[in-house]
Amino acid sequence: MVPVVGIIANPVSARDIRRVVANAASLQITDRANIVLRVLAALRACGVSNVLMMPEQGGIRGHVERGVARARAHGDAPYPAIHLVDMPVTGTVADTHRAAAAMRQAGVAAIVVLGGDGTHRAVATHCGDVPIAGISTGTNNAFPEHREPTITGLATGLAVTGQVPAPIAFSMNKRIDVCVNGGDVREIALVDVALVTERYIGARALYRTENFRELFVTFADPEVIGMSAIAGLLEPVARDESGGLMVRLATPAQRQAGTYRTELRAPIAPGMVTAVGVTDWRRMPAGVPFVPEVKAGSIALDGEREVSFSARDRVSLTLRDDAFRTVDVGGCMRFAAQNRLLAGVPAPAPATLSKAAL
Amino acid sequence: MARKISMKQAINEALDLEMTRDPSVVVMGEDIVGGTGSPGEDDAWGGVLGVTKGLYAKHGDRLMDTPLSESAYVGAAIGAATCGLRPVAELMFIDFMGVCFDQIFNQAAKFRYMFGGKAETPVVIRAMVGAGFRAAAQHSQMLTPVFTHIPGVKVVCPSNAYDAKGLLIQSIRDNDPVIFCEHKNLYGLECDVPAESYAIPFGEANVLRDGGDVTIVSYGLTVHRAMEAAEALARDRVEAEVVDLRTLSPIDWDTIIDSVERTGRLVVVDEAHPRCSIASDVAAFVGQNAFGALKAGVQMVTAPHVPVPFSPVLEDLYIPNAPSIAEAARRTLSPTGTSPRSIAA
Amino acid sequence: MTDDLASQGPFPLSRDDLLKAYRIMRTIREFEERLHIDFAKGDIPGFVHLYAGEEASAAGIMMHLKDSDRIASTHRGHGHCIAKGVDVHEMMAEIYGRSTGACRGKGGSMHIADLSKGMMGANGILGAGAPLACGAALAAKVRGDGGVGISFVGDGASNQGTFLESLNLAAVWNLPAIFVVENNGYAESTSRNWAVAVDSYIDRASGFGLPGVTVDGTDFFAVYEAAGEIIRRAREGGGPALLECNMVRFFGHFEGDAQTYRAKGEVEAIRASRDCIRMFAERVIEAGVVSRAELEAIDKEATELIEDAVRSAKAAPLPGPADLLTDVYVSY
Amino acid sequence: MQNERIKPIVMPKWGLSMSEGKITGWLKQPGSTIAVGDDLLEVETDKITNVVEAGEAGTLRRVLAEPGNVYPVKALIAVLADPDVPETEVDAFVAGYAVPKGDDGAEAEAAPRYLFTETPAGTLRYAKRGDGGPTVLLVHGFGGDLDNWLFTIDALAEGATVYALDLPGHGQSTKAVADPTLAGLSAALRGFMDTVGIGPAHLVGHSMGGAVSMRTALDAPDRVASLSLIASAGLGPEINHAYIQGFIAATGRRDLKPVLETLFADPGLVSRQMTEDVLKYKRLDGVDGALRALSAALFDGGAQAGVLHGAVAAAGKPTLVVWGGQDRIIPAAHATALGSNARAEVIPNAGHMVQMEAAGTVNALLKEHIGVR
Repeated sequence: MVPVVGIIANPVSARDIRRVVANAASLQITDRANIVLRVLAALRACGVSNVLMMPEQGGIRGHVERGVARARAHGDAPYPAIHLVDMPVTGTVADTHRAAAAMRQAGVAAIVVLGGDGTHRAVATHCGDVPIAGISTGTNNAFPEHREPTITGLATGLAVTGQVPAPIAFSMNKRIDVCVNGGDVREIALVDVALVTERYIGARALYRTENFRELFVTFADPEVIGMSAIAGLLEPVARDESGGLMVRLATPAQRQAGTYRTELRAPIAPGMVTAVGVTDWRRMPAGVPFVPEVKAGSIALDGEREVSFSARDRVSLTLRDDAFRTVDVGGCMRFAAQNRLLAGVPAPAPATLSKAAL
Repeated sequence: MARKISMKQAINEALDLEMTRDPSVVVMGEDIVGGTGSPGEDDAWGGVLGVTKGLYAKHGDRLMDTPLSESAYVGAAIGAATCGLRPVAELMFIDFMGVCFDQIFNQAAKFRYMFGGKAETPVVIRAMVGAGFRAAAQHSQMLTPVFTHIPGVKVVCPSNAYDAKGLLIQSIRDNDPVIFCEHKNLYGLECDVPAESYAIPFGEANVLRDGGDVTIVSYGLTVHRAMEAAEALARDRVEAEVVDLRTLSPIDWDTIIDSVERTGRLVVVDEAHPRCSIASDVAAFVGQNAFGALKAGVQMVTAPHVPVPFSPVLEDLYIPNAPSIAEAARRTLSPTGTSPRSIAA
Repeated sequence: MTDDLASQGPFPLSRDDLLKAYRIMRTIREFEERLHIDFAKGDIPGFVHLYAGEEASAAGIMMHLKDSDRIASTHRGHGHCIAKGVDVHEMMAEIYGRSTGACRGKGGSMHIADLSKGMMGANGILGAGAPLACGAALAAKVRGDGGVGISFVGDGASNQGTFLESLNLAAVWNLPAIFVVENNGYAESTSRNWAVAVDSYIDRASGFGLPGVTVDGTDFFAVYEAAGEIIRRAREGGGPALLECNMVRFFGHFEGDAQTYRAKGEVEAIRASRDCIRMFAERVIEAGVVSRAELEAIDKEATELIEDAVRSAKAAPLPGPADLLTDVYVSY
Repeated sequence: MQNERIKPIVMPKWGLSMSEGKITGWLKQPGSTIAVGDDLLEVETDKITNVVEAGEAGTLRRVLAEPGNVYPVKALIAVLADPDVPETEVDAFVAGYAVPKGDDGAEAEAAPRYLFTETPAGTLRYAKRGDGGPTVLLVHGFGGDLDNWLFTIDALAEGATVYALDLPGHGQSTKAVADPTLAGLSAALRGFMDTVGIGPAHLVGHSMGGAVSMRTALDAPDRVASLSLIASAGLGPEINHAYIQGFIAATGRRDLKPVLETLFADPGLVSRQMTEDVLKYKRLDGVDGALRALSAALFDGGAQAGVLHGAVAAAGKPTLVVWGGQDRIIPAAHATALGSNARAEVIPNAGHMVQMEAAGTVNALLKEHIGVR
């Protein structure tokens, strides 16, 4: 089987209000395109000859195509052939959903994702058991690890070509399913679910804590940024252990009255270390539905307000272990080193796929 | 108290006095402070020719260096003018109007009319004009006619330090946009200038010399050439009346017509190119309104219809000079009062 | 108006302000829909460029502003005017070229201004408002009055040198200037996807050292919240910023535009799925803060207001010959 | 000059800034017999055109300066001599004539033309000429300045210590007029006398300056040795209100020149430069306000507010009144307001600026009245 790697690069991540309120980073389109080129070079070095990319109109594709054409003009062929998912472009997150589903259907061996937690969440919603190789280009990125994309590309290439055995190459991840009024899962979160009392989505990014009441996290890492940092600073929970943590935050009245358990200064957004009052926290076991105490408000998933609900709505949250796969970049590269996978001449390139074959 | 100062000093003094009088006056332009953000001294230049030197020390942040970005800062000056400031923006060389002209002629000039009289734009745009600096085609033009064509802007071009001070003060106090043209070859010229503030009203030409035989109308540097020509003519018993227009929009038609009605002869001297110039404008106006008084064809002495050349030899030929003005005046006194066609069509 | 984004209610605005915002948006919509009809009848001279579909941007931003804050608008300026408080009767009379118009019939649709309301003018020159807004911001900064200057540009005008130079000047001078890119996807008929080389206004802002934020310009609350933070930052001396509102244009570039460059069904689709006023209404009703009846009453009042504005504009006197020559220079 | 029977006529120096003059025309032909006070010729300076009167008698033997030409001050322009002086001697005189220089030039260099002093009424500009003899203080009128005494100051300085000042709001003095009444101006005048150290003085006032002088004589009689009132205000209610209003309102040359022409019997005396100088003054910040304040305080409604002749007549100061018979600002009929308490002289062919238009006559009257020898 000829492995094809999917690439979803979101041009609109890292554009939210946190650039104004918190001096968050803004990764430019050309930088994103250069990341794609670096990933492509790494994939090709590992023997991947075809990639399937999400089309977009944010400018990434044009830069990538110019980079490929320039290399070809030099007589080099350091990049795999690029194919585009045949789909309309809306310029919204719907594109990511559609592309992830299409890639899964096309049978890609892995999906390299450039974006923040939100983009990864969108891909994870649809990727099924296709592993994700995450590259952080967002703002509040708790989920994708910060790493030079070339390494992520190498690890992905080695994994999808079978040079690293799957049990070593891939790892399992948790998620929280959000259900409203029973029925199917409405939304998922990869890192955290925050319940706030305001009833509007607004500028989406969550950066104020006055209306923030409850927090549910899949993992609690004191080294990451965002709302999950509150949990991480209370009681760390690893990515690879079962279950997560739930935290209840003090209302302004409780804070004024002093009736809360502890106060934390947490890095809730880049550059924002904010004091929050915590009334209590406890472990959130996998598979057990939790009903939040907030009766009407909005749900922020991985730091972005997505769903508004009223007192008539019944919201439940359930943490799932082993929910989706990611490329274990560290594991792959350690295996590659131990087994000299990158020694000698590169592996011959398998035949190029035509678009029709996809 | 009057004392002799140069036109450059007079302009500096006008800015200083008005900034002192009125806190809404701000001054901006490229290098008008000089050295902002650079490692050397503050107020390093005070303008590319030092016209604003020393003002930063007195008025601080109300003098603003700008990026080399005329559209943005000229536009900002215009916008600020509609919001209650009285900005003076220095365009350095008037030749640079090309990169910010929209802000001048489509914005500043139009606001009052386009908004039904409800907007005021008290902005002054100072710019050096004129040839003789060996600065070639893009730093030497006399583009006054381009601005006089535009209703809504006022155009000023002083010929001496006294006028420069009084006209600049009037420009700053005026509630319309003013293009204030400073001939760079007049910067060093001194005359008696009162130390106090004074404003010279717009639309009031200055008669520098009385004479009954021929009227010579000019503005800016060529006023001095016209005076030289008048002295030469006087040696031949020809008395020329020399009119310095001082402001080109508004223009003092009455003084021109009064004079021509007495002399019957007119020479218009303009450092701009001949076509659609101040010279042709004055000639046409007199032709339409004082034809009966004319005893000879109106003579125009202008720069030729070519870009300003670089080589000093050529540039000296380019600028209207006293002999050619005197010659033009003599042509009006010749029996036919005509001359060979001197303008390339 | 409220700057208190931290209020603990279900919305960052009071009930009254929600109704006010709705009234602004509804008035703009009625104004534009009516012009669309009357222009087709031949009642209106010249060009008109309609703002329908984009109301959430004007309302979401202007709800944060005082009369002393200045905005420099675009050729598509009716919505900005109404949201900034310009009298609707004067606007309509101006569009009809009457002497009672906001500009006494000398400006027309593309030049409506009311400096007393902080409206520095719609502008027929694309990108020209950006330096002017810098000037307004400079005036506020010199006076130290906490005011802001806001420049609206479309996605097309964001390619103008004036706009890019203004970003730089605002950053260099640290002006309380805000640049709002109203990205409706079309520069006249040309797609922004083709015409804008770096396909992100945020990247352009970053290139000049300004923070930029992209919001869904059809979501009033998204615009309101982001604009609130940006304006507060500017008022506090935090300097300029850029706000990109991604939005939709219900009508053509100008009236009479057959819009053959748009996809089939595109307008119907966005009217069905991205109508900012309907989305606003649904959200506030669903939250139980205001009732549908209250909003319907506002709808009715807006319709009546525009009807009255049209009626009085048509009845208003035309300018006289003497008006041709006035208002060129200040009279002494 | 060794030959006392040959008398040079030279280009006069009128005022402090004159360095040359242009001959506009001779009024006497060569060979004419000339008496003292005869009009000889007209000279135009950049300030004014005026007639040169004969200071000595004789026959006009040579006319050396041509009309239309410009000559420096003190240049020989004509020669008077008795009829019996031989032609050769006259020729020799002309050939040997050297323009005197040195002392006068050096004096001009050493003494500044104008001085400034800080007084309670602000900074005032003044000039001082001459030394010894009686002390004379020249006070100009509304809108005027010390250069109104162009033809007076040097003539009097030949035998007196002469001061001329710019009143507050005028010339190059402070433009703010704290108290625009006659009493206020008089106080400013006395403040000036105090600061500069001027004891009792012969006050010579023109127009409004005459009224200020009268007010001073009433308020501080010990500071005033005598009064010389030239076309003076304060001697009756009438005044040409149109002139006052026109002077205030004029902003340009074309408005102002006709207004200034009403000051003279001969309107041709108002030169381009005189008009320009007044305009330069009027453009200064504060002048308009000062003139309006003075006009409101002194000439409101077109009538003089301060009519002082009764009090002045009673005060008994030696007083000279001089008027131009063609004064169009204040009627010459006011000349006799003081009756027998003053000597009144009306000079027929002169206007309001009589001290300029008939300088020789007025200077002679002043010298006689003050006692300048």
